[in-house]
Amino acid sequence: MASAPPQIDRETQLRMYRIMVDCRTFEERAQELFFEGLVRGTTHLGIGQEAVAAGVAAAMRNDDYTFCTYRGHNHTLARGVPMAPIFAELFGRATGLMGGKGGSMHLTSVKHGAMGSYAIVGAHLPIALGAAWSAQYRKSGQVAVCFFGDGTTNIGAFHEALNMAAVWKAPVVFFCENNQYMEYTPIREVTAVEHPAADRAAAYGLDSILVDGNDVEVVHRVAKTAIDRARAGDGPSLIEAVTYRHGGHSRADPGKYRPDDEVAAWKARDPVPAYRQQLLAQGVGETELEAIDGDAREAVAAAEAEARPAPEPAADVLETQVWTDGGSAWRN
Amino acid sequence: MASAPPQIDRETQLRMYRIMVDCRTFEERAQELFFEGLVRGTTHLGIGQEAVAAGVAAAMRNDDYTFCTYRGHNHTLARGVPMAPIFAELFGRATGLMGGKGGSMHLTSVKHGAMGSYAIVGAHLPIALGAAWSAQYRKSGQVAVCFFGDGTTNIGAFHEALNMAAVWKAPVVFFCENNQYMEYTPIREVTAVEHPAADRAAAYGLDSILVDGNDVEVVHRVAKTAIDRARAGDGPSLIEAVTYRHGGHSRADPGKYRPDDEVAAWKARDPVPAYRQQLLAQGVGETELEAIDGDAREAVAAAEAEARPAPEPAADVLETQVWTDGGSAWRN
Amino acid sequence: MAELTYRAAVAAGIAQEMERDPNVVLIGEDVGAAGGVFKLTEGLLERFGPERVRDTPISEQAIVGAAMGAAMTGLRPVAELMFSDFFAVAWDMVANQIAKTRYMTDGQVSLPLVLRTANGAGLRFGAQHSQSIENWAMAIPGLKVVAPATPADVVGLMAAAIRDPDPVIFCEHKALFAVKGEVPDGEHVVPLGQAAVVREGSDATIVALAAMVPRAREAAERLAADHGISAEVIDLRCLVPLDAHTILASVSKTSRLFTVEENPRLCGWGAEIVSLVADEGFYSLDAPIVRITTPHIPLPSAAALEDLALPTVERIVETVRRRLDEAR
Amino acid sequence: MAELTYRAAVAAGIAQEMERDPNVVLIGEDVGAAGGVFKLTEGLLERFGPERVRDTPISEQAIVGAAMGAAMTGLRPVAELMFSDFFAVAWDMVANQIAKTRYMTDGQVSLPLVLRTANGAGLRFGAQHSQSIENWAMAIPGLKVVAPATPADVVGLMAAAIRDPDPVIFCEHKALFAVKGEVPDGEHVVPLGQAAVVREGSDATIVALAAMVPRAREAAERLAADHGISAEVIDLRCLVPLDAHTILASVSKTSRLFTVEENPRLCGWGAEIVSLVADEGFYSLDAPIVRITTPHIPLPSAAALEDLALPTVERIVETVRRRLDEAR
Ligand SMILES: Cc1ncc(C[n+]2csc(CCOP(=O)(O)OP(=O)(O)O)c2C)c(N)n1
Ligand SMILES: Cc1ncc(C[n+]2csc(CCOP(=O)(O)OP(=O)(O)O)c2C)c(N)n1
Ligand SMILES: [Mg+2]
Ligand SMILES: [Mg+2]
Repeated sequence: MASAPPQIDRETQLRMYRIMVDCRTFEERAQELFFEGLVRGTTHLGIGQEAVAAGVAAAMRNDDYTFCTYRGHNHTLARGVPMAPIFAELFGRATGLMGGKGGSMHLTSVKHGAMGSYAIVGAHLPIALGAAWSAQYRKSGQVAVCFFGDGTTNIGAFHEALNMAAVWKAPVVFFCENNQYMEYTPIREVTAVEHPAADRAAAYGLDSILVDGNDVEVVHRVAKTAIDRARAGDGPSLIEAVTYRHGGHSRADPGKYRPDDEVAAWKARDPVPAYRQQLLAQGVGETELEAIDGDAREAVAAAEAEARPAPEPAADVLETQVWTDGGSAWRN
Repeated sequence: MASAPPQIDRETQLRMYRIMVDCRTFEERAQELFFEGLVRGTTHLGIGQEAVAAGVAAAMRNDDYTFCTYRGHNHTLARGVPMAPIFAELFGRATGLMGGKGGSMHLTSVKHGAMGSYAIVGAHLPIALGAAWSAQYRKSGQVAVCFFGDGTTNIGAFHEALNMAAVWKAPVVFFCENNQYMEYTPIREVTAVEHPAADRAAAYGLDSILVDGNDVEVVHRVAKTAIDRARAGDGPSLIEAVTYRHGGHSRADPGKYRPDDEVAAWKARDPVPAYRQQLLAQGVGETELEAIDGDAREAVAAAEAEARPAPEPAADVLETQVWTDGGSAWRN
Repeated sequence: MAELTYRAAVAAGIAQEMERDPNVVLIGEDVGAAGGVFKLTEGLLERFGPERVRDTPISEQAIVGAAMGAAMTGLRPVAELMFSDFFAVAWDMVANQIAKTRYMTDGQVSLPLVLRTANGAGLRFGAQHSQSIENWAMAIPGLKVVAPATPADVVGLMAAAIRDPDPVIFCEHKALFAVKGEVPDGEHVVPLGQAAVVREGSDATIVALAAMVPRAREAAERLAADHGISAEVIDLRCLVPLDAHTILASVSKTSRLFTVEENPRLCGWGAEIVSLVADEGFYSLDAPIVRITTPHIPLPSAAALEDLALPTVERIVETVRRRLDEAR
Repeated sequence: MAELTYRAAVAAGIAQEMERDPNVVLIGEDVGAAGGVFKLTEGLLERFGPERVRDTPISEQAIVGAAMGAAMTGLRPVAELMFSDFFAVAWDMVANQIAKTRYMTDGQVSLPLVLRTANGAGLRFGAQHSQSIENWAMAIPGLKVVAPATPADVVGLMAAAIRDPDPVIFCEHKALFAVKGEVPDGEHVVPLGQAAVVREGSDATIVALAAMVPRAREAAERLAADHGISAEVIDLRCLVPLDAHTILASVSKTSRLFTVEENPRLCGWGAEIVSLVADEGFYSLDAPIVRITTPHIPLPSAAALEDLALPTVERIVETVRRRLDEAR
C-alpha cells in the first residue's frame, strides 16, 4: 500500500463532508426519537464513526456492493438511500425501507447497492465474499465492501471468509471499524493480538493495513487503493481503521464501562468538526459548509415529517414476501 | 522455542518406537480387515503419520487429555488403550470400546485420557480448550493436547479456539498434522498461506512452530517444550508438523489424486523404518527391536482373535446411555 | 417469600447453585463486568470472582465447545448465548457434539452443563433476535429443554438444570424479564419434567410454554367469563423430559386439545404433543386438535406486525370458542 | 428412458441445468477434481470448467454464505455440504441468513440457490455422519425442502430446485446412491410440492420419505400378501411445499394414517403431518395416528444397532397390522 496518495478533488471532499454531516444529523435525531419512544426495538448508532462510511462510499462505484452490520445507518445513508424510508423503518411504519419487516438492524436497499445490514456477528463476511465471487464470475467489475467491528474478528465466519476470499482472489474489501469495544467489553481483553484485524492479515496472505478511522481522507485513500486493486483482479484486502463510538453500544446504553478521559479524548477527535476545520483551512468557504449543514438539518426534518404520519403496516403484509411469488404458502 | 533440545533417554526412545510399531501393525491389519468386510462403515488410517502420535504421547502425563479426529487410531493406541476393544469397535461388536455405538471415527477411552475422536472438522479444538480451562480452574496441572489436520485450519472453530485459548492462557497444545491434503484436495489449493497452521500462529500472538512430523524425536522435543510451557501456566501453543499419509483419505480411496513421485518420496521417508535405523545406529540391538516388532504382531493377532468372535451388540443397548441415568427416556 | 422479577430470578438461580457447588462456573459475552446485556447476571462477577465468571470474545463455537470440554472434565459450566438465535452459530457444538457424545462413548462421558439464552419475541428486535428455538433443541436427541414462565420456576428449574448430570438448554424469555412473582425463600428446586396445571378446567385443554402461558391463562379466564367455556391450562415448563402424563390426563378429562406456540408453525413442540395425543389419547378426543401458532414466517420487527404474528389472547379466545362451536 | 443410478442422477440433474443456464455454478469440498466424495458430481468439472465448478476449503460457513451472496447478485449457485450433519456448522447461514433475508428486506432480495447434501443413515457412519436433517430445515420458515426417493425424481426435482427462485435444501439419501431406476429422456422436471401416490390402497395411508419409501412400499406389499391389508403409500418428495391435499385425500379414503420417518422421533416431519390430519382430517379418522420412527437417540454405528434403530419393513408391517387389529 505504498503508492503515493492521490490528491482528493474538491467535489469528492465536499461529498464526503456532506455524507458525514447527513449521517451525524440523522443519527442524532434518531437517538432523540428513540428516547421519545418513536424508534422501537433497538438502535445502534455510529456517531463518531462517520469518517469510515463517508470515506469508503466516496471511493465506490454506483453498482458496487455494501454489506454492513446492525450499526449500519451510516453505511446505508452513504450509498444514497433516502432518509424518510429509513426513519419509517425505524418507526415500524408501512413506508419503511423494508415495509417494517426488517427494522433498524437490517436496513437494505438493493437498488442503491446497500445489500443488507446483518445482525448476527460475522455472517455477512462470507455473504459479501459471495457477491464478490458473483461479480468475478459475471466479469461485471463490481466490488463488494464489507464493514464490521473489532469484535467480529474473533468469530469463525471471519476466518473462513478471509481465507476463501484470498484463495479465490475475490474482489472484496473487508473493512474493520475498530471502535475498541464489543458491546461492553474492551476488545483487548478478549483478543490475542493488539490490532484485531491488521495483526491477522498475514494469516490470509494479505498486507497488514492499519489506519486512522477518524480521518476521512486517510480512509478514502486506503479504501480507493483497495477497491481499485480488487477491481483490477488483484484480490481482497483487509483494512483496520481505528475509531470510536461516542455513545453506548445500543439503545439506552450510556457506555459507562469506558473511562471518562478515553471518551473525552476521542470526542476531541470527532471526525465531523475535524473535517470541517480541515476544509476551512484548505480554503473552502464557511458559507458553503453551512449550506451543507443546513441541507442536512432540513433533510432530516423533512424525512421525519414524512415518516411520522405514515401508517403502521397493514395486517395483510404479515405473511407476504417469504417466497419470490410474494407469499408464504408452505402447503397446498 | 529456541532452548537446547534435551536428550531423550533410551526408555523413552524405545517406548516411542513401540508405539509407532504398534500403531503401524494395528492399522495395516485394520485395513486388510476393512477389505475383508469385517471393518464396517468407514476407516481413516494414519499410516505414515505415526511419529506424531508416538512423539507427543511420550511427552504426556498419564492424566493429560488427548483430543483427536476420526483419523484417531494412532493417538488412541498411543495413550495405552488396548487393541482388542478398538478392533471390536471397528467390527461393530458388543465388546467394542464404546459398545458399538461410536465406531471407528469416535474412539474414546476416558480412563486413558483419550477424550474422544471427533468427526466434524474443527469441533474438538474448542472442546480441548474447555478441558484445558477446566484443568486450569481445578489447578490440576493437566494439559490437553488436540490433534487435527491441515484442512482443519480453514474452519471457523479453529480460529475461535485459538484466540480464546491464547486470551485465557489455557494449558492446551494444538497440534496440526499437516499431511498436505484435505480429503482429495491439496491443502495449498485452498489455503491462503503456505503453512496452514504455522503461518497463522501470529494471529493469536503465538510463536510459529513448524517441524518435521516424520521425525519422532523432533516431534517429541517440540511437544515436550509446549506441554511443559502449558503446564507451567504459560499458555497454549500451536505446532505444525509436516507429514504424509501413505494411503488414501478413507476406506477404499487409493489416493490417486497424488503424484506418484510425491508418494514415493514420502514413503522413502517412512517414519517407522527410519526410526528403527536411527535406533540401530545409536546402538540399540536388533534383537531388542525385533522383540518389539514381534510383540506388536502378537498383540494385533491376539486382539483380532479376541474381537472376532465377540457378539454383536444386543438389541437392548440400542436405547441406553443417552442420559446419565443410563436410559433415553424423553417423557414420563 | 420474596418478590423477584424474572430477570433477577436468573441471577438468583445461578447464584444459589454457585454458592452450593464450587464447580459451577459461568461464561459468556459480557456476563461478567457488564452483568449481562439484559442484566441477567448482575452481581455474579462481584460475588464469585473472575475465575468463576468469565467474559468471552464473540466466539459462540468456542464458548459452547469450552463448556463441553469443561463439563467432561469435572466442571459444571453454565454458558450464556446472548440471544437464542445465536445457537445457530454454535449448532454443531450443541447438536452434533454435546447431544451425541454420551451415547457415542457408551456413557463414558457425562456432560453436566447448561446453555442459557434469551429466547423469544416481543421486543421488536426483528427476525434474527426474536426466535423461539426450543423446538430446534427438542428435535435433537440428547438435550434436555427447559423454558420457565415464572420467576419461581426460573430459580427452581435453573437449580435443577445445573444439578442435572446431562446437558440442558435453558430458555429465558425476553418478554418476561420484567414480570414479577413470588419466589420461595431458601433453596428452591423444581424437578425437570413436571408440567404445571396452572388453571383447572373441563371443556378444553390448552398447553402453553413460557411467554404463551400468561396469554393462555388470560384467554382461559375470558373464555370462562365471556363464553362459559372452562379451559384447563398447562404450563409445560420442560419439553424434554416431557410430562406426557399430565397432558394425557387432562385431555382424557376435557376431550379437546389446543396448543399455544410462539414458534413458527411447522414442527414445533406442539406438533409433537398433538402426535402424542393423536396416538395415545385418540379415543378421548371429541374434536380436531388445534395448534395456535405464529405463522410459518420469519418474525417482523415493526410493532404492529410482531403483535399480529404471535398468538394473542384474542386469537386464543376466538380460536378456542370457534373450534368448540364447530365441534358441537 | 435410460437406466441411471440415484448417484449418477445427481450429476445428470445438475448437468441438465448447467447446460441450460450459464448462471448455475457449483461449489463445495472436493466437488471438482475429485468428482465428489460420493462421486455425485463426477464429470462436471471436466464438462463445465473450473469457473463453474469450484473446490473449496473446509469452510462450510463460507461455502453457504458465498452461495447466498452469489444468489443475491445474479447467480444460481448450487452448494454441496458433503454430509447433511455439516449443516450444523453452517446453520446460522441457512436458518438466520438465507431463510430470512427475503422477508426481512420485504422482497428486495431473491435467493435462487440450492444446498445439496448427502443425508441419512445406513452406511454405518455413526452419529455425526448419518443424520436426517430434513426436519431441521422444515422447522425454519423460508426454506423449501426436497428429498427424492428415485433416480427420476433426483433429476426432475433437482431441475425444479435449481430453477426455483427461492432457497431449496436438497437431501440426497446415502442409502439410495446405488439404487437404479429409469429416468425419462430429454429435459425432465418434477414440480416441487407434489407428493406421489406410489401404491394405492384403501385400509391405511402410509406416508414416507426418501429411503423410507421403498421400505414402506415393500411393507405394503407384504401387508397385502400376508395380512390382507390394503395400504396406500405416499412418497412425500417435498416437505416444503407440502402436498397436504394428497395426504388429506388419502386419509379421507383410508381413515388411518401412519408415518414412516427416519429422523429421531421428536418434532419430525411426521409430527407436522399428524398435526395437519388431526386438525383438518380429524373426522375422517377411525383410529389413532401412528408414527413409525427411529427412536429419539443419536444413531449408533454398529451394523446390528443401526439396523435396529431405523424403521424396517418388518417393523412397519408389524406396527400397521397390530394397530389396525387393535382399532377393530
Ligand atoms: C454471533 C453473535 N454473537 C453475539 C452477538 C451480540 N452482539 C451484537 S453486537 C456485538 C458486539 C460486536 O462488536 P463489534 O464487532 O466490535 O461491532 P460494534 O458493535 O462495535 O460496531 C455483539 C456481541 C451477535 N449479534 N451475534
Ligand atoms: C465440518 C466438516 N466438513 C467436512 C468434513 C468432511 N471431511 C472429513 S475429513 C476431511 C478432510 C480433513 O482434512 P485434514 O484436516 O487435513 O485432516 P486429515 O483427514 O488430512 O487428517 C473432510 C473434508 C467434516 N468431517 N466436517
Ligand atoms: Mg466494536
Ligand atoms: Mg490433511
